[in-house]
Amino acid sequence: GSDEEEPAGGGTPSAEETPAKEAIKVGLVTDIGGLNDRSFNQLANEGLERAKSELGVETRVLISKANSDYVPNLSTLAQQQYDLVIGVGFLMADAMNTVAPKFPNTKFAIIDVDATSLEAKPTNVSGALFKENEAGYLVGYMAGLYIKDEGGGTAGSVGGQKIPPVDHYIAGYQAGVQAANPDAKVVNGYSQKFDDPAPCKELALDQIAQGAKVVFQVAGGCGLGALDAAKEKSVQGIGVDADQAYLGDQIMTSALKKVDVAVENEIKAVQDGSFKGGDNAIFDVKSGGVGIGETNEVGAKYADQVKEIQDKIASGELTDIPDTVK
Amino acid sequence: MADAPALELRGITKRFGALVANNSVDFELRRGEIHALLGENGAGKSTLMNVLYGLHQPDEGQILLDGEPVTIDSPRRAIGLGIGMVHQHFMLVPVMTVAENLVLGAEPRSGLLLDYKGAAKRVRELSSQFGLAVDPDAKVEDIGVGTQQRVEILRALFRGAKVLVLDEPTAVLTPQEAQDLFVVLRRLTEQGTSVVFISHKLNEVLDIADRVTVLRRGEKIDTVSTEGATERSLAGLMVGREVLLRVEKPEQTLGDPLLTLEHVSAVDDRELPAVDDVSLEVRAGEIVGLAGVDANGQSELIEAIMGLRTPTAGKITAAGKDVTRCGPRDTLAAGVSHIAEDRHRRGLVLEFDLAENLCLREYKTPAFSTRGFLSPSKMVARARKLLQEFDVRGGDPETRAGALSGGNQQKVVIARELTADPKVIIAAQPTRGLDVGAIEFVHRRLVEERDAGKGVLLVSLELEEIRSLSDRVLVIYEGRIVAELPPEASEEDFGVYMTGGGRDERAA
Amino acid sequence: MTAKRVGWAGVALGFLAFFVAVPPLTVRSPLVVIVLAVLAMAAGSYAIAGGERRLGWSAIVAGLVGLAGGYAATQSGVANLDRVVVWGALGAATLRYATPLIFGALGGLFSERSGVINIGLEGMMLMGAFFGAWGADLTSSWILGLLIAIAAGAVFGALHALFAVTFRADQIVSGTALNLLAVGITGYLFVEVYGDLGTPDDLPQVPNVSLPIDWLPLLGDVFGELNLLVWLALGAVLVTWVFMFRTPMGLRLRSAGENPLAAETAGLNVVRTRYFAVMTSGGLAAMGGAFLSIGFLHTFTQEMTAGRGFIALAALIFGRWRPGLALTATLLFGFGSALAGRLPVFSPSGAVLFQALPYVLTLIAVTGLIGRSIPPLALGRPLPRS
Amino acid sequence: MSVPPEDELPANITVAARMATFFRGGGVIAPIVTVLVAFIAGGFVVLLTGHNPIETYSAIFKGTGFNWFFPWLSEDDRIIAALNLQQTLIITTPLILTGLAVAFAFRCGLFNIGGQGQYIVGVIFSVWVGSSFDGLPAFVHIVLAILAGMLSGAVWAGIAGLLKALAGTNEVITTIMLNWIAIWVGVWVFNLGSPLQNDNPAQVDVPVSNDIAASAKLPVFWGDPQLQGLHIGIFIALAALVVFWVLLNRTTLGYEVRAVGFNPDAAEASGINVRRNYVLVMAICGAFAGLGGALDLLGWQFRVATNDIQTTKLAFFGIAVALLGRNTAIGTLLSALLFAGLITGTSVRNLDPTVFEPQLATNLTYMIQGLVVLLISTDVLVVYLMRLRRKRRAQAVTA
Ligand SMILES: Nc1ncnc2c1ncn2[C@@H]1O[C@H](COP(=O)(O)OP(=O)(O)OP(=O)(O)O)[C@@H](O)[C@H]1O
Ligand SMILES: Nc1ncnc2c1ncn2[C@@H]1O[C@H](COP(=O)(O)OP(=O)(O)OP(=O)(O)O)[C@@H](O)[C@H]1O
Ligand SMILES: [Mg+2]
Ligand SMILES: [Mg+2]
Repeated sequence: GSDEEEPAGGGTPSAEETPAKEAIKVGLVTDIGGLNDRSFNQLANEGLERAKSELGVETRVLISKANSDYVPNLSTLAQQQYDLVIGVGFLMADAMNTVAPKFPNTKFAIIDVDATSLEAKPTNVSGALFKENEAGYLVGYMAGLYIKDEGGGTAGSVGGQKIPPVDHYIAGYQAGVQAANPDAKVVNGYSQKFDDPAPCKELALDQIAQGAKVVFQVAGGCGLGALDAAKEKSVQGIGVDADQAYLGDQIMTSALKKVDVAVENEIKAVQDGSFKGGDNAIFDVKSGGVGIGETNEVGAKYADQVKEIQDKIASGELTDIPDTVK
Repeated sequence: MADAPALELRGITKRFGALVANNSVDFELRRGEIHALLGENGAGKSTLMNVLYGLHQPDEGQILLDGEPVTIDSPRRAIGLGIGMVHQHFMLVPVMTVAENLVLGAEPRSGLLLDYKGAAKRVRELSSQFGLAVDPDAKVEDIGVGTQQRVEILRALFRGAKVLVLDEPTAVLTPQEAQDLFVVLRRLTEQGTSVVFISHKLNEVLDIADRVTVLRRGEKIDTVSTEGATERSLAGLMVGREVLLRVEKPEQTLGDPLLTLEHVSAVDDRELPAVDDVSLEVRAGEIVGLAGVDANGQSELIEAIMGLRTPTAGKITAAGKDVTRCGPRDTLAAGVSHIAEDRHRRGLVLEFDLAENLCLREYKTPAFSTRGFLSPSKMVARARKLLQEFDVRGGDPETRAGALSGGNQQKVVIARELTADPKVIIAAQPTRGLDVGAIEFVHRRLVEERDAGKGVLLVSLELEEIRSLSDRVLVIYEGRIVAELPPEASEEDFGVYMTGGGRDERAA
Repeated sequence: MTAKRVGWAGVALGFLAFFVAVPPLTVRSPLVVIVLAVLAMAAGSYAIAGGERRLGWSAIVAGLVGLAGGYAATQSGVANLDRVVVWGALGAATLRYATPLIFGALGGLFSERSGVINIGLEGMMLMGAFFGAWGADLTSSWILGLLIAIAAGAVFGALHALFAVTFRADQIVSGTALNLLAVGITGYLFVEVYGDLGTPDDLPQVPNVSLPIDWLPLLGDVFGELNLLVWLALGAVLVTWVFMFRTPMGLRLRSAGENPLAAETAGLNVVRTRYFAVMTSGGLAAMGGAFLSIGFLHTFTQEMTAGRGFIALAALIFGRWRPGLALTATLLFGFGSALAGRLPVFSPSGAVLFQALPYVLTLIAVTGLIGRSIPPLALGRPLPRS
Repeated sequence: MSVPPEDELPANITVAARMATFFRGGGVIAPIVTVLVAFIAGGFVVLLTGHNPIETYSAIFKGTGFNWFFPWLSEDDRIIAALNLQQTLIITTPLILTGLAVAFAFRCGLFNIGGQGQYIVGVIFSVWVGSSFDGLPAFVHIVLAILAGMLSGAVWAGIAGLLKALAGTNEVITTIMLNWIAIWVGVWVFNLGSPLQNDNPAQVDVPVSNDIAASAKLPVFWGDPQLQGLHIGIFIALAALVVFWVLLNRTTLGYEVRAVGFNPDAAEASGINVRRNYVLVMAICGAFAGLGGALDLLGWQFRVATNDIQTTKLAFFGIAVALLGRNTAIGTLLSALLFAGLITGTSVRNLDPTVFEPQLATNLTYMIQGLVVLLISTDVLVVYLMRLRRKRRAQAVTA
């Protein structure tokens, strides 16, 4: 399908329906989590799908099976004259650094990477950074309040691997718990895996046995095990990235990272010509790029208090939320 | 119908690819008869019987049992029809007990479980009924081949065999054991069982069989009565020419000792004593026979000499070199050759071609390799020469060893071991399972080596072979040398020592 | 005093050296540990001198391991020790880790005892995991889900048998193929059926069995609340042993694996026996997979068996193709995994390294205690043609 | 167990019989026929899932880049084909080497499941050497880094050989365990704060190794060096095939290896040191796999992240590659090409989503690979069917 040109004459029905928007081609390259990671790859794809139906862009998704797929995937899309190529995941930085300078006429966006930190300083790459620690802080605050009402206890978190996006969440979460309830203890563990739910469940069971009343999962597919442990032991679970309320009543809330919004924003920017390379878009509580998801009955009790904190963060009143785990 | 033969095979043809193993063979077995099937290696005896037992499907022909035509498409069917077979290569499960092997396929049950007690009891009953002594609880891998064979026969009888096929049953038995077997067979025939008896040993055939059918290259040559037949006449029928049944041996000229064992002891794989304080000497120009019933430490003794098993005590000297603690490589290098008792296990790499097999000892020498690189052309050239010299038939240097018949495989082993120009030759069962022509060849070569001043240690279960080849004979029993006898000593004398009878006498 | 007894005593002393230093005993003096470990090694040396070489070396290694572990324990904080060494929780976690492996190893045992190498255990497990979840979801019944999982495993087993037995294919290759196929089939169906959201949260679950034994000191924690499938796995070990070594069918199955030609000449149908064995193998392995999806984790994710089939195979070989020993091997492995999950308390930076613990333990144990394990004689060999 | 079972010739020489001789003798036609059958079976699966098999297959074939050899290709298509072919050949390289690691062991009667671990260890050490010693002359640096990969792989596999030789430990268990140990050690050494984590200040939070130095990168002779062009590693892999063949068939070592593989008892009795062979053979296997890791790293990956180590499956395909290639040199080459082609051809990048949905394509790949391997496991399948026919005929005659 390399010989596809722009629709001739603009007379096609879809072009008529969205006359204002330019029918650009957008490609998305996932990281090795794949499209069904129930996490940011999936969210990115949702953003893309939305752009396809709402903005009338032509899309293509390339799934990476290994880190070594990044370079060919990115460059294939660039070679096929996609207007915007989006990479998902902080491990794609090296590949982006290699590919983007080779295709100066293509626009690139990369999720979770600081575009200014790329060695080659490409001017056609826009980074999308998320303040996961703010989202973590919000859910942590809710957890802390809940634990206080329960008469004290522990707040647990289960990470996949010790990498920045994971630690941002956990650091914020722990700070949030302690802000709401200085007496609460925090425990944290890493499963070292993102795919196998069993070790996450074991970790969570362990934390619950040590008195954890809330378990926050930051481990993608593995983390489902942690939430299942919460369900089994009737404690509260907190989802991550996407809104995981659908997993059941035990989900007190979710820490959201709106990768879909980021993707959509980048597409819009390219369409209306406001795309700016060599710079980052920051997604935080203030911009609505991160936040807190649906709450269950238990969580609803604290929704107002959490909202207050959310507003404080948005207004800049509350800063200094840590983003590294001790 | 009453006088129909127990079994009749009509026009059986069995092809293996292009090879016709049985060509329209007729065979008739009367009720209560012992009928011998005779033929050279590869004549098609086993094939014919495997057809009868349902292991092979005939391409043409018909099988009649008691005059009724039957189709036998599996051993199951054969067993159901009252046919039992004791195979040339035993069909037992080594890790299981005698009782388990015996009842396999028709197990006594108690509820859902296997009735082990009942099985053992049944074995004992059968065992005493037919006078075939076995221990139901012994593991098959722990018992000697003679006992294994008894298990096989008992199994066939247990399954109610009316027709019993024995494929080379005596190849692994001592003369005494063979005689015991014959007693059993005679008793069985009296009870109405009919027996097919395959053997290469003409004297046995004359002894036990009522009639003999001779096969040659897949064709039936004749069926004759044993009355009036002689070894010579049968051999002639088999081979189609006159054969020499005795070995001609010139006077010996003795030289220095070439192989000396001093108080050697060794244990077997289960760490039980197998060789017990053995001392012996083989001198240049003599063949020393080691006679004994199977599993009396012969294998372990050979392994100890060859460096395949470390002796627990004693000293072994070969060709003037102390090889007690040497591995096989150094032992071979000292000038020892080894014709292994089981050519498939130790003698040959069946998947290697003949050229490769022929230089198993010498592939590292400059004749076949330089600086670690082989020279296939040299290997092939030498192989071609050896195959001719040793009259190996049915293959060229590029033929897989596994594709040769057993006799020719043995010739390959002998060719390799003798051309290494050894000083000492350990010949273990060098003619096991070979036909008369091949035996003749092997015997001649061994005597030639002796005459050329080599020392030969001949280990064999065939007393006849030991007596006709050896210059003096040692008898081994339970790991000890219990007697030294001249080859002319009577068969009875040997028998006494081989079965442990002489020990007390000697001690006294 | 035979060398053998001393050797075993040495092994025990080695373990004791570690055991005294952790809760509940929590001896704080390194000297005790050192004395015990040295005794273990001395006993080992004695055993070696007495001819029990393997056992002696095992005792020495046990002494060294005990010394290292025990000494480390005396040097670490009591609070940390109390968090890591909770025997009840460790025991329960060990059983949970071991359960899929037990099913897998028993499955392998059936197949391999009949002479068919089953390297496709991983695939059969994965099939069980998916079809268990899907079946339970469709029928809204965990019982039917479990049965469907078993059926899926058996079908996969039949496929293996078709190629390995009937077509006389190389059994390792066909097993490898099954593993690939299983990843493809389950992944494909998973995406088709469950798409983005994954299995529903109301997936029927195999229930836990609650025993009123809370008051029992250690056993209460370990056995008080276990999934039904854990019990089934333990029961399956016993049933497998009885079947294999006490029933006519087991005798026949083993004879097919030791000497198929002998079995055939004894009037058995080796082909049918092997089909039965390999299909049973698939069914059992699938139960292991179903434990993961509807017993323990209540969800299915792609490739969720994550190499457990291979570990099960290793446990089978480790266990010398015997049910009881294989169980021991899976428990050892499960214990290593359970412990590995807790050790990061001591050293967060070594957290990843601890993950290697179960594999290292297995390697040491299999080399030291087991050594040569002799497979069924005809393993991997098709029935000779007639 | 690697030796294909014997089969006999029909008495009357028919066309089928001639084919059977071919199968037994050269063994070239059987795999080809079987691959075809496998693809047809895979086609049914594609059809079953509601897609057009012909379109799917032609898309996959295009994706392999093998159409680059077609003279009638347009210039544009040729550029794309070239890129695809480069990717296919890049993947062929480690597949050949990990395949050889399995094949060589098989020829000595050992089953080496440990290619994965040996590959990973090779990666670790070559990335370490490749990223240290900056400033060495390129040739020296490359040779050093490659040797580091080979040696470390050899040592790693040698452990399994040594345990087998000394304690008789089954190599299947030890290699499986060593795989996992290699994985976790590998994840650990590049993890945050661990010894070999990169020292790039911009990447302090990233669990990835240092980039290898420019002087250690293998020259790229086709395509863009930065965009994963084809590096000279493929020639090293081809050379390894030759080495494998020569080693096995033309050296005394190979002679010993084959003797031990076919019949260890006979080998021992004729003076071959069986235990030494086990160690040596495993070490050589490890060197092959380690070389695979080194070439991947120095040729195109240049760095390794912890999740690479956890997810890499390439080395695992080595088992299938070797067995499919019947543990011979030429067979390994052909099956490595086949697998590499399948991997790139079915990668989402090459499979148009209108032909096949990306989420499903990955899984379809596994299915097709599984079917190919399954059907190839029995290249006597054709012979089997033939025998069936003959048997029926024979029955018809006797009836
Ligand atoms: N399974 C087989 N496949 C191919 N050819 C076979 C097979 N079995 C036997 N043959 C061929 O049939 C011929 C007859 O073999 P058979 O085993 O019947 O000989 P035999 O008379 O029993 O010889 P021996 O006295 O050595 O036992 C052999 O020469 C061999 O070439
Ligand atoms: N699987 C097979 N394929 C082809 N030929 C075979 C096969 N098995 C046996 N043969 C043939 O059978 C013959 C030898 O078979 P067998 O093993 O019965 O030896 P044998 O005839 O008993 O020899 P001996 O009695 O001398 O030991 C050889 O000629 C060989 O070509
Ligand atoms: Mg025969
Ligand atoms: Mg024979």
